[in-house]
Formats: sequence, C-alpha cells, structure tokens
Amino acid sequence: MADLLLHLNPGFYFIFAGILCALLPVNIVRKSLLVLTPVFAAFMIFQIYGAQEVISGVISVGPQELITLRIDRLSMVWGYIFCLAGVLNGIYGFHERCRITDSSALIYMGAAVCGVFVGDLLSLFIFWELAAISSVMLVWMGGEGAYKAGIRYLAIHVLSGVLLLAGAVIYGQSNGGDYTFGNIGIDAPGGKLMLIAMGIKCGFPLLHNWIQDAYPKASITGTVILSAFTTKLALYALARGYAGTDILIYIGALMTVFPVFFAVIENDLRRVLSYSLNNQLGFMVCGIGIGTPLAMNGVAGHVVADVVFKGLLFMSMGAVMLRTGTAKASELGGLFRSMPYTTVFCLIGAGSIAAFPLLSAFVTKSMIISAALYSAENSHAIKDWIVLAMLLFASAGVMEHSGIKVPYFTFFAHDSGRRVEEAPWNMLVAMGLASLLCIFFAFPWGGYQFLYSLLPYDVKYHPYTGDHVVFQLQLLFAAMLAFAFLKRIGAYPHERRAEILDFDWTYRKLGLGIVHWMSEMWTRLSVNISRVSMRLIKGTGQKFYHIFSPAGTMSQSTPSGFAAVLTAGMLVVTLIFIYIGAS
Amino acid sequence: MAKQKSKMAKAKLSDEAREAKERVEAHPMAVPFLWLGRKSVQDNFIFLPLIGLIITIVLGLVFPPEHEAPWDFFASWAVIGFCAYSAVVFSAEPLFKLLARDENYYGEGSDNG
Amino acid sequence: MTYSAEMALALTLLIPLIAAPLILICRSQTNIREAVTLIAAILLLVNVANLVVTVAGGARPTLLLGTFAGEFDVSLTLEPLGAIFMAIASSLWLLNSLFAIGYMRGNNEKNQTRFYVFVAIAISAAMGIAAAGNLITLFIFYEALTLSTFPLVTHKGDAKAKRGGTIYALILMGTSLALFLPAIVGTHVIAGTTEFRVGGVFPEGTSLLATSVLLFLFAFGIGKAALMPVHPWLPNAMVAPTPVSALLHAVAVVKAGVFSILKIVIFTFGPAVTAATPMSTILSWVAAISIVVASLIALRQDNLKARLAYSTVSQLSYVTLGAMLAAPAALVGAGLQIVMHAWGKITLFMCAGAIYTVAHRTNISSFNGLGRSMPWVFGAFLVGSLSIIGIPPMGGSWPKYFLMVGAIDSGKAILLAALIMSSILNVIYLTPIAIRGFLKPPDNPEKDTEIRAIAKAHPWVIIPPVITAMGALILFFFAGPISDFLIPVLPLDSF
Amino acid sequence: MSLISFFPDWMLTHGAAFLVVVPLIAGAIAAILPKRQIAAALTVAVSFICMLTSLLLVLQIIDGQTINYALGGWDAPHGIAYVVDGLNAPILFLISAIGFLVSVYGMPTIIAEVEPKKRAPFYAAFLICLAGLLGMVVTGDAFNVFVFLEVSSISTYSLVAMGASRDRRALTAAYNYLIMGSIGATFFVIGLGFLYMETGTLNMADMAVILREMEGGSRVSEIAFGFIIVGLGLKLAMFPLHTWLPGAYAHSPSMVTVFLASTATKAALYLLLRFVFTIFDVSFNYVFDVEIYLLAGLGMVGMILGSLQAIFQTDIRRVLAYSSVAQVGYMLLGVGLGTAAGLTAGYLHLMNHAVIKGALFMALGAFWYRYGITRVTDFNGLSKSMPWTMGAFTLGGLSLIGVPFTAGFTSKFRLVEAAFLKGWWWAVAIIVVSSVLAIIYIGRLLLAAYFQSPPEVNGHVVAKNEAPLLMLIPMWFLVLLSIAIGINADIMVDLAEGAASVLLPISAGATP
Repeated sequence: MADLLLHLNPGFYFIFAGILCALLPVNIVRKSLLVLTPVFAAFMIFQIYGAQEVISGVISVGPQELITLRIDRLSMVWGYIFCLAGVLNGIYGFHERCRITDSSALIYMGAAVCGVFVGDLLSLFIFWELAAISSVMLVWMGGEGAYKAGIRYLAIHVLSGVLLLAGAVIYGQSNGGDYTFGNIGIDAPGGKLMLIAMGIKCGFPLLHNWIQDAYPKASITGTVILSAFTTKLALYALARGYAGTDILIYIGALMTVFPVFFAVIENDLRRVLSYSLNNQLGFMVCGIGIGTPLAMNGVAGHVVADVVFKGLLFMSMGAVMLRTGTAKASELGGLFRSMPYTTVFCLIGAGSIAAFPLLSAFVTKSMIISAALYSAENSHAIKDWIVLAMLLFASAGVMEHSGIKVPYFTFFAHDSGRRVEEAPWNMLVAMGLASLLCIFFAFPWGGYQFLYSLLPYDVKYHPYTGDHVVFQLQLLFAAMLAFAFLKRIGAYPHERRAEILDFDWTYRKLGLGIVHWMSEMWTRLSVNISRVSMRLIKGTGQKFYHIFSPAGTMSQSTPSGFAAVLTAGMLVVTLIFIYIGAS
Repeated sequence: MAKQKSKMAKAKLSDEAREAKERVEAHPMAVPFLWLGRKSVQDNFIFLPLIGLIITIVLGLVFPPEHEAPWDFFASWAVIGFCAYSAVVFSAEPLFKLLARDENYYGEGSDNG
Repeated sequence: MTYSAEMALALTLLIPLIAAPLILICRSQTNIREAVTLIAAILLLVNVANLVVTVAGGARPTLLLGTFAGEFDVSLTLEPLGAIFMAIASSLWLLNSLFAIGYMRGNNEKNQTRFYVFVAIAISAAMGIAAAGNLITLFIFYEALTLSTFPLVTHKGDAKAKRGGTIYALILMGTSLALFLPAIVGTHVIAGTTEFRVGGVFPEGTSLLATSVLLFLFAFGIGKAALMPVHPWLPNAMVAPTPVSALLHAVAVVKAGVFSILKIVIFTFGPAVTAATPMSTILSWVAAISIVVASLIALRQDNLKARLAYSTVSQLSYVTLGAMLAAPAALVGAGLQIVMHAWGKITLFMCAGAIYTVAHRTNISSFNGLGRSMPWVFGAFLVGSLSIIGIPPMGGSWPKYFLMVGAIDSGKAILLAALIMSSILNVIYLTPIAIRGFLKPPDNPEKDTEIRAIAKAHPWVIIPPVITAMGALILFFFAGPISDFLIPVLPLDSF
Repeated sequence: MSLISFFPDWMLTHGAAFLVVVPLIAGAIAAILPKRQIAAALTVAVSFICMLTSLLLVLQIIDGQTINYALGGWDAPHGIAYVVDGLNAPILFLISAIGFLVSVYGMPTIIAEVEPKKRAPFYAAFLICLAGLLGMVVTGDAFNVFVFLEVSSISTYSLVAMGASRDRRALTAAYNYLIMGSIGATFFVIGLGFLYMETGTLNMADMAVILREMEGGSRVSEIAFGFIIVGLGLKLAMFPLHTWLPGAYAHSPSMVTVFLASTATKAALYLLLRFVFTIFDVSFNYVFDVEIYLLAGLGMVGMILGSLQAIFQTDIRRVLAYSSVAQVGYMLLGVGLGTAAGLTAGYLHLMNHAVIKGALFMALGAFWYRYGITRVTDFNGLSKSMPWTMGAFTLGGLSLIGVPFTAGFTSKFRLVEAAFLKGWWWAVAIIVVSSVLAIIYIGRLLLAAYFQSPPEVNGHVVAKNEAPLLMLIPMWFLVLLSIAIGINADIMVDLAEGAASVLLPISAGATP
C-alpha cells in the first residue's frame, strides 16, 4: 500500500481532496483539507523523490502510454512551491464558506502539481486543461462581473490546451509516438504550436490579456489562488521544453518592459498586480531563454520567490478589498491607520518584488540578471546588452508599480477617510507566513542557501556581494528619490478611474465588432439568398407547372389529329433509327 | 466641540487635531505610527532616499562593480534608476490620454465598485 | 431454448419490439405502461452488456434473419463497433425513459402511449443498425428508424411539427433512396457482396473513380450523419418533444448515421481503400467545414434546442472526419466520439428539457439566474458542455486527441485547425448557457423562487441528466478500454 | 409439380384454347343475360376458371418447356397455333388473376358507376376484353394477335365509355382512345403486312426462323419493324404516344381503370418483347439500334417527364396514370438494357407494377365509392375516415416508390443493378431522380391524408366510412402480395428469369 503511494502523483491528493470537498457540507473539514492536503502532498514528494529522477505511474490509454509521475530536480522545485502556496492559500481562505471555491481550488492546485510531475505531453495536456476548467470556477466565483471574463478566460485556455495538444500530437507522431516531455525546442515538429500554447498560458506579449482580464474579476481568495499556479505551470513547461531557446530571451525582455507602462496608468490595484505578475514572468521567461545553469536556477528560484511575494501582494490587496469593497487606487488611501499589519506585510511584499536586499527577489532575480549580464559579456552582441538594459529598466519599473504604487496608494497617500477593520486573523496569518518566507528566502545566513539547495543545478552564486548590494540599493534609492521628487513637484499623476485599453481591445471590441458586423451581414445575406432562392424555386416550379400541370402545355387534351401526327412523327423517328442501324 | 467646529470651518485640520481624532478610530497597533500621515512627514520623505542614495553612491566607490556593463560609470545605477523611473511616470500622461476610456467601456459593468 | 449469443442478438431486436405492443396494451394504466418501458430497457441493457462481454471475448455472433428478393440476406453480425453503439443506445434508452416519464408527465403531453411505442420501435431499429451484417440489412433498419421516428418528430401535431416532420422525412428518405441505395447497389455490383468484412470488400484494382463516387454517395446518402449540406433535417427535427431530441437526435438517429458511415468505411471500403480515394480528402474537408460552419451557426441561435442541434451537426462531423481520415487512430477517435458525444449531448438535451419542464423557458437569453434555482440541472449542463468542448477530464477530450493523431498520420495536419477552431467556438457557444444561469441576476427573482419549488416536484427530469453528466465525466477514464475494445476491427499493421 | 395433378386431363391438353374460348363465349352469354347479378356471378366464375387455367399453364412451363397447341387440330403454319412459354404464361396468369380480382372488386362499384341497363353489357364487354387480352398473349400467330388486339381494344373503348354516367368526360376519353388505339392497331397491322410480304408466313415461330435466315431481311422487314414498334408503343403508352392513357384511366369506371392499368399496357409490352427479341432479333443491327437508343431513351425520358407530370396533377387518377407512364419507362429501360439482368428486371417490374398499380387504383376506386373523391385536395384526413383503404394505398404507394420489403424495391433494385452492370451510370441517376419524384407525388398524397384533418360538412367532421369488404379484400390481397414479393421474390424472379431466358436463349439463366 505504502509502496503504491510512492507511484502516485502527489497532485492526485489534491484532486481527491477537491472531490471530497465538493461532497462535504462541513466547512471546517473542508478547510482542514485545504490546509493539510498540501502538507501531505509535500511530504509525499519528499518521500518519493530522493535525488534520483523518478518515473512511475504509467497508464496506457489505447495505444498511448501516459507517464503520470516523473519527479526530477526541476519539477521538484515547482512541486514544493505549489504545495507551499497551497498551504498559504488555504489559510488565507479560511474565513470563506464556499464549497465550490474550496473544491475547485484544490482540484486546480492538484492539476498544477500533477502537471509539473507528469512525464509526457498528453498527461500535461490533460492537467493543463484541468487547471483551466477548475480555475475558471474561481474566476466565476467573482460574480456577475466575471461572467464574460470567465468565458474569455476559458476560451483562451482551451485554445492554449488544444494548441498544446495539436503541437504534442504533431511532435509525438513525428517521433514515432513518443510523447515524452523533455526538451522540445522551437524547431521540432509542433514545437512552435506548443510554444504558443505555453506562451498563452504564461502571458507572452499580446497573448497576456487574460491575466489582467480575469484575475482582477475573480473572487478575493480566487485571485490569490490563481496568481500562484497557472502561469507557473506554464513556466515549468517552458523551462522543461524550451530552455535555451533564443527567442524567449527577447520575448521575456519585452514582457518585463511593457507591463510597466500599463501598470502606471492602471487604477485597479489588482490589475496593477496582474501587470506586475506579467512583468515578473518576463524575467523568468528571459531566464529560460538564456538557459544557462545559472539562469535556470534563477528561474526556479524566482518562481519560488514570486509565488510567495506575488501571493503576498495579492493577499494584502484581497484583505483591503474584503474590508473596503474596492481595490481601486482612486478610492483608497491612508489605510495604514486601520490595517497596520496588512500594511507591513504589503510593504514586505513590495520590498521583495522590488528586490531590496534581505528580501526574496534580491537573491533570485539577480541570478537571472547576472546570467543575462554574463551572456552579454560573453557574446559582446549588442542585442544581448539591449536585453540587459531592458531588464534593468524593468527592475526600476517594478519599483514604480509594485514597490511604491500599490502600498503607497492603498495605505498612505491621501486619506480616503475609510476606517475599516483589520483583516481577519487567518489572512494575517497567511500574510505573516508569506512575509516570513520572503525574509527567510533572502536571509543571508542559511536562508538563501536553503533555497539554492533546492534549485535544479549546483551553481555557486553569492547574492550578497558588496557591489551587488550597493548597486541594487543605488537603483532602488534613485527610484524612490525620483518618486518623492516627482510627487513633490506635482508631476506624479493622480489616480483616475478609467478602463485602460490593452491588446484585448482587438478582440473585445474590434473582433467582437467584426463578428457582429459579419453576423449582421450573414443575416442580410441569408435573407437575400433565401429570397432569391425562393424566387428561383417558385419560378422553376411555375415553369414546371406551366409545362406539366393539367392546364400545362404537355397535358392539354391534344386533339386526336395532333396525336396522329405525333404518331406519324414517331414512326419517322423510328425509321430513321432503323435506317441508321441497318446501314 | 465648538472649537472643533470652528476649525472645520477653516477647512483645514491641523495635524494634531486630526491625529487626535484618528487615534480614536485607528487600529491600536497603528496609533504609534499616525505621524506617518502628517503632511510634513510626507513632504520630507524625500530626504530618506536622498540620504540612502548618497551613502550607496559613496559605498559604490568602495565596492566597484565586478562585472561592468558598457554604459557603466560612476553612480550609473542611480542615474538609471532615476531616469527609468521618471520616464515611466512621464509616460503615464500621454499613455493615459491614449488608452483611457470610460470605465464601462466594454459594457460589462465595472468590476468590484 | 438456451441463452446463446445468437439468441441474445435476436433479443436485442425483440425486446423493444415486444415491449411496443405491450405498452400499447397497457395504455390505460400509465404506471404499468411506463414500467413496461423501464423493464424492457433494463432487460435490453443486461442483454447488451452480456453481448458486449461476448464480443470482447472475440466472438462475432451472427444471425440470419431471412433472405428476401432472392438474394439479399437480412443478417445480423455483431462486432465491437456495433456492440459499442448498442451499448450506448441501450443504456441511454433506460436513462432517457426515466427522463421521458418526468418530462411527458410534467408537461402533460398528449399521446404518451404513442410516444413510448414508437421510441421502443426506434430503439429496435437502432439495434438492427448496430448489428447489421450487411449493407442491405443496414439500409432496411436505417429506413425503419426513419419511419419509426417520424411520428415522434411530429408528436405535437401542430403545423410547425408537421413542417419539421416533413422536412425530416423528405431529407432522410430522399437522400437514402436517391444516394444511399444506389451506392449499395453499386457496391453489390462492383464487389459482388454487400457484406461487412474486416478490411473491406472491394477487389483489388477497383477504379478510384468508382470508389470515389460510391464514397460520395454513402457520405451524403446517409443523411442521418448530417454532413453539410444535408443537415437541415436535424434542426427541423427539434420540434419533437425533448426526450425525443435527447434520445434520437443525440443518440439513436444521428449516431446511427455516423455509425453507418464509420462502419461502411471500415468494413465495406476498408481504411486502406478509403484513404487511397481522393474523395476521402474532399469529404474530410467537407466534414471540417461542417464542423466549423455549424458551430458558427450554433453561435447565432438563441433557442437552446436549435443551438444544440447545430452543435450536434458540428460534432457529428467529427465522426465523419475521423472516418474519412481513415487512419487507425482517427477511426478509434471516431468510435470514441460516438460514445462520448452521445453521453455529453444527451445531458444537454435532458437539461434543456428539464429547464422547459420546470421553468418553461426555451431561449438562452431568458436563463438569467435560473442556475441558482436549478443548480443541479445547470451544473449537469456545464459538465455536459465541457465534455462536448473536449476538455479533460471529460470523456469528450479523447476523440479529439485521436482525431488529431489520425489527421497527422494521414498527412492532413492542416485539419487540426478545424478541430482547434471548433473547440474555441464550442466554449463560446456552450459555456455561457450554464454560466449565465449562475452568474447573471435573475430577471424576475420572485418567479425564480417559485421555480425552485417547482423543480422539487420534478425529480425525474433532473436526476437523469445528472447521471449522464457524471457518465460523461467518468467515461474519460474508460477511453482506454473502449479503444482496446475497438482495435480488433481495425487493420492492425499501422497501430 | 404435384399441383398439376389436381387439374383434369382435358385441361392439361386444351388449357391454352380454353383460356380464350371460355370468356369469349361467356361474354356473348352475359350480353343477353337479363340480370346483372347473374352476369356478375358469371364473370367472377369465368375469370376464376381462367385464373386456374393460366395457373396450370404456368405450372406446366415453369421448368422451361413450351406448350404448342394447334387450334382445331390445324398445325402451323396453316392453322393457328397457341404457344405458351416462359414469356407469356406469367402474363396470362397475371391478366386472368387481375381479371378475377377486379371482377370481385367490381361488384359494388359497378352499381355505383354504371347505369343499370348497361350493366350486363358492361360485363359482356369486360369478358370479351379479357378474352382479347388473353388471346393476344397466348397466340403464336401474328395476325391472330392483331385480331385479339382489336377485340380487346374495341371492348375497352366501350368499357371506358361506360364511365359516362359517372363522368361525362369518359366519352371524349373513349373517343380519343378509340382514335389513338385504332391508329396503333393500324400501324401494327401495316407492319404485319410488310412482314408477311417479307417472310410469307404469319406464324411467329416461322417468321423468326425465316428472318434469322435472311439475317434481318431487307428494307421491307426494317419498315415492318418500325411500324410494329410504333403501333405497339402506342398501345403500351410509350412516352410521347401516351396521350390517350391519362384520359382513359381517369374517366372510366373504377373497375376498368384497375383492369386497364394492370393488364392492357402489360399485354402490349409483352408483344413488344415478343417482337423485338424472338420474332426479330437483337443481333439485327436495326433492332439493336432501336432497342438501345429508342426504347431505353424514351423509357428514361418517360420516367422523368411522366413523374414530373404526375406531381402537378390535381386529379388523383391522373397522378397515378402519369405515374404509369413513368413506370412503363422503367420497363422499357429494362428492355433497352438488353441484357439478361435488364430483361429480368424489366419483366419483374412489369408484374410488380401490375400488382402495385392495381392495388392503388382499387384504393382510389374505394375513395370515390365512399366520398366521391377525385381530387388531390380531397385526400385531407382520409387516414381517419378510411383507415384500411388508406393503409392499403400507403403500402402500395411505398411500393411504387420502391421502399425495401415491397415489390417495387425488388424490381427497381434489380433494374439499378442491371444498369450498373451495363455501366449505365447515368441511367441509375435517372432511376434515382425518378424515384425521388415518385416520393414527391406519393408523399404529397400521404401527407394530406395523414396530416390534414378530414373536411367538415355542415359543421360535422365527415364520419368514418370504410370501403365494403368486397373492395377491401382484393385490394389488400394485392397489397400483401406486393409486400410478399418484396420479402420473398423467388417465384417472381424465377418466372422473370424464365422469361428472360426465352428472350435471350443464349445467355439463358446467366444472371450475374
């Protein structure tokens, strides 16, 4: 029995627990499941994985074999961090009484965990889609406003899924039916399709809109849960399949830069955080593109850090939303008076994302940037330096939207006059734990070393070198100075309520407009076609009627004389035939 | 009360009075930090990064960068940070003009208030 | 008489056929009448289950019913593909009978006895199609199915029903007599037999032109497969009461059509001959276009049943596509699609019927907030939708995978685009239906409270769709056994 | 065949002559009989005896033998020989059996349709017509064919005209028929004259032998062939020469319509087969040419145009009349195919169509009998007011369309198969189109009958009023026969193959 458990993908525990939750009416049991399942799953990962790659749980479906369990150093990181996020989210959502959220959250987490621990592309596809449908429930739990966003979310994720499937099938069939998920590369058959599929899920530029569309509309706990898994699963897939693919460097660099500009004008702070998420994903995509051991370590480490600090930021915004009912910067301000703990946690999160020394991103993001720097140094290619510059710019940009804007407009700035309760205890515990982790992961004496020991490659990298600390601080202080300066001179823009257009305009407005227009044209066309065809049918019918009806030409009671002539004519014809035949 | 009313009529609350009021409403843990809301504090906040910046620039001489980018010079990271940040902020206005629409632009209702 | 496999085969046809007059006899005692249907359905299911086991063991029970017109055998031979069709038709007959009881009583439909009688006869005909041993037998039961379902389609008896029924009968009878029958004759002439044989019957060296023409005639002559442009009968048949739509237009009739195409491709042409025919490429394109265009039309329908009908047109073409690709994986995919779509679509139709029975609503735009009053129905609908879309872990995802593999194997990777587009369109036209029920605020809240109370009074329109929805989900885990079951009918060299 | 032992010996020897003589004499007697009832009984009895006799003939020839009967003991070529072989025996049986059924069926209808004082002459004319038809089929003498052709035709004209009390248009129809029929007969006899000139004999078998010796003969025999084809074509309502048929079918008494539709054209078609295949021979170029191009071509044109015309008719009898024109087209196509399979199919269709059309016209007669229905629109709700009759009509209609398990399917299927075998894909297409048109004209009637409500008279829905049993029984007998043929056509196929083997002795029985 125990042996059997060692061949079971730990993600299944989540899924079982999720199904159980769907049937359980007792809230407290569900909540316990929500917290305990990730712990148990993490324990099982620890039991299963012992420094050696584990491949197990092979199921055959028809001609196809599904490898449902494959743990190696790369996937292990994702597995643990997903479990960790599961615990945090479980605690964070403790106050909520919603069976659907609980069960779909568990299934969603399970899908993500399963997704990283499977060994073939088909299983990946299955959990890819399972993650999509379970997570869309969380979006829809956001209520009426999430109705259409959820459908768009689902459509986009289904698109991502079928593209993945299509790519996998092309890839697998060209490999003689081998669907093992290893390094794919963009030039493999089906490679581009799968890259696009993963790109959709991790928010490549122009494919990113579902994040900013759906996340801010999900329920409070929903957004927090969502932020941890979907995009990270996609990152895992990229890291597994496309490490060292050059184009990802540029895509990633672009991804770090463009959200900065949207975040600065966006009013909805959860959407700001969504852009920020996109921007952090950019660093990781870039790291995957570089693909050196250092970069890959940076990616894995940054995933861990990002799950925690981005979760923390979403949690703090969620707490604010729970208490105030809004997450719009224009409506908030001065909340540190009412929610001091939340303020502190949010600041820790902000500091982490901005990569202050002693906070988590400092030890992880720097690996990616260093890797970019080294590769630029090695190649001396101008494009690599441009990438590095973009990453640096984005680092300063992060400081703007997540490091300053989110905490500042929520907790400080102009007092909105809102006096609310502090967040519920469970949220505070979750945020506190996350904050601790943010600090722990960057703790110079044992913290980051522990984090590094989990990473897929053995690389000696020291984040706390003098120059690194100093120049990072230089950058951040300069950014803060700029903020204060611009604020002082009144150049810093006020927050205004607005809908900010992004690329999704093309399908939500332009595409929809075209569809409506075509539908309208179709209606007119079909009306016309049916009219023309009716006329045609009627005309033909009439013509036939004129010929064949009792009053028609063919049935007129022919005078016998005519019939006789006809008979004679017939004779002539017959004789002609005979004549031809005989001669 | 009358005193308070007359002050309100002046339409400007002094920090002390405001904090006194806030002290009642605020979370107990926040009480010691209410000074953060003062205008003077917010106005003088600028010195914190300025001092930090100066210190780190000086320290930058002590710890020279191990790997230099082609654009690196003395205090270059500070310049990058400042410029990048300012660029982002200054881009906000034109971008807003370009991209901002009414909140119910897509006709799906505004999300969460 | 001992209970042999041949006997069981005969019983599959006889049980519903015997049930029909019994139902008629018991028409005054409605409870007994319904009991007859249910008992017959259970007996049939047990019997079919037994047959499935027999067939899985490698047996191919054969039964000669008779010879007519001198040379045409009416014979039954059960092979795995037919057994699968039998299994879904019989199992869903049982569930649908439960649903029909709830629906017909809930809506006080007239002529209920006639309804049950003809459903039983139609099931018998469907069983005959499943087990047909040759083309002639297939054709006979095909026509019998058309005729026996005609009174069901026109059940309401009003002008609209008559019009729908007329179109139904004209297209189905017309295409079958004008195209299907000549194709059978042509096959008989060229191959000298109409029997179904593994690997096909056409002798080597049959001209490509001949096979092309025949394939064309079969594809469009089997109007029940609803390949565009012979699909209009299906939306028009939606005038039928919902249990009819559910059983016949998600399972028996439409599946009989695509099943016939699949069977003909596998057993008359043989996959190799099919794939070698240029017509199969053309038809696979026609199927792909049907998939997409029908989805687009479905998108524009506000009437739920109309939308489901076009969705069915689209989904049926998956099977046709699989058959025309003729690669082993595609054929397995087509077989799976028959199963998975049946369970998914019957769920949707039953939900539509439940919504109609409880809330008397037919238009999707009027479903706002209804999900809160009828959560089980809308939940089942959502699950059914997801299965149709083909998202794991719903049964509907496997056929798509196998079809994709088949498309790659037969070198038509471009057809993946149609499958991808279809998935997206399915999301767009199916998911909003259920979600609207849950998320949009009700137009008339008091009415919805009332509906909640009414829903309690109609358990039998609600339980069956929930069961089939669960079935659609559970079937995901049975794709392996089903495809293993199907593989013996395929030429194995390339699998 | 043990059945033969039930028949008396004299019948075995004189059956062929008996078949013609008995109705002829009975006809003369019926004309002078005072009472209708007696005449009716006589007719039923005589037609029954004829049926038995022809059954005996069929039983005798079924294993391929030929009966030669020299009338009055005068041997051919000088005497008149009656020849019964695989080709004509089934037709003899068909004609006499239909005659029997019709005479039973006619008992009630005659009262309704024919004036009392004309009833006995009506029966006389009917019997004479029966004798004429049987005679022209049974005889082996070409001129004797003409004689019987005229006997049957003239009695038919009067039978048609007797519909006048039911519908005055019967008179014009009869007149038209008379003119056209006479032209046909004249053409036929002119052809015979030429043929006699060429061969110097009137005995068919001798003619055949001589023509083969002459390898088709000179221009004279060619012209003879032309005249005969056109003459017979007119009699069998070959497409452009069918103009007499709808009127004659539409306005004559019901019983006559049934009888004509089932037998008259069939007898003429038999003659066509006899002349084209046995007297002349398809190995003659000109015969081959006419067969392949003219007969098949006109057959197909008739199939389409006849069906189209049927669709647009308002009078139900005309619908079926034009349908008959189309169905004759099927048979001609079978003939035109010229292969054993084609001939078998055509011959089978000939017999099946007689059964089907007989049943359908019987149903129409019953509708008229009860409700005076003549128009398509009057079909509304008939399934409710006359369920059994309508049921018979429905099954007959399905058979006409060619739904499996009906006689129509069996023969159409074989025809399609034969066309495939010959490689005439386009002919298949035409058969298919024509069948679809048949669905339309039959479906239109069925839809009205089953989907419309019965008309209201004075505010009351017309009462259910089923046809009398004497009409229903023959009707259902034919319908069930058509179903039986659809299910097991072995006997019919054997007969048809026997006929084909007479026509194409070389490839006898070699159906692929």
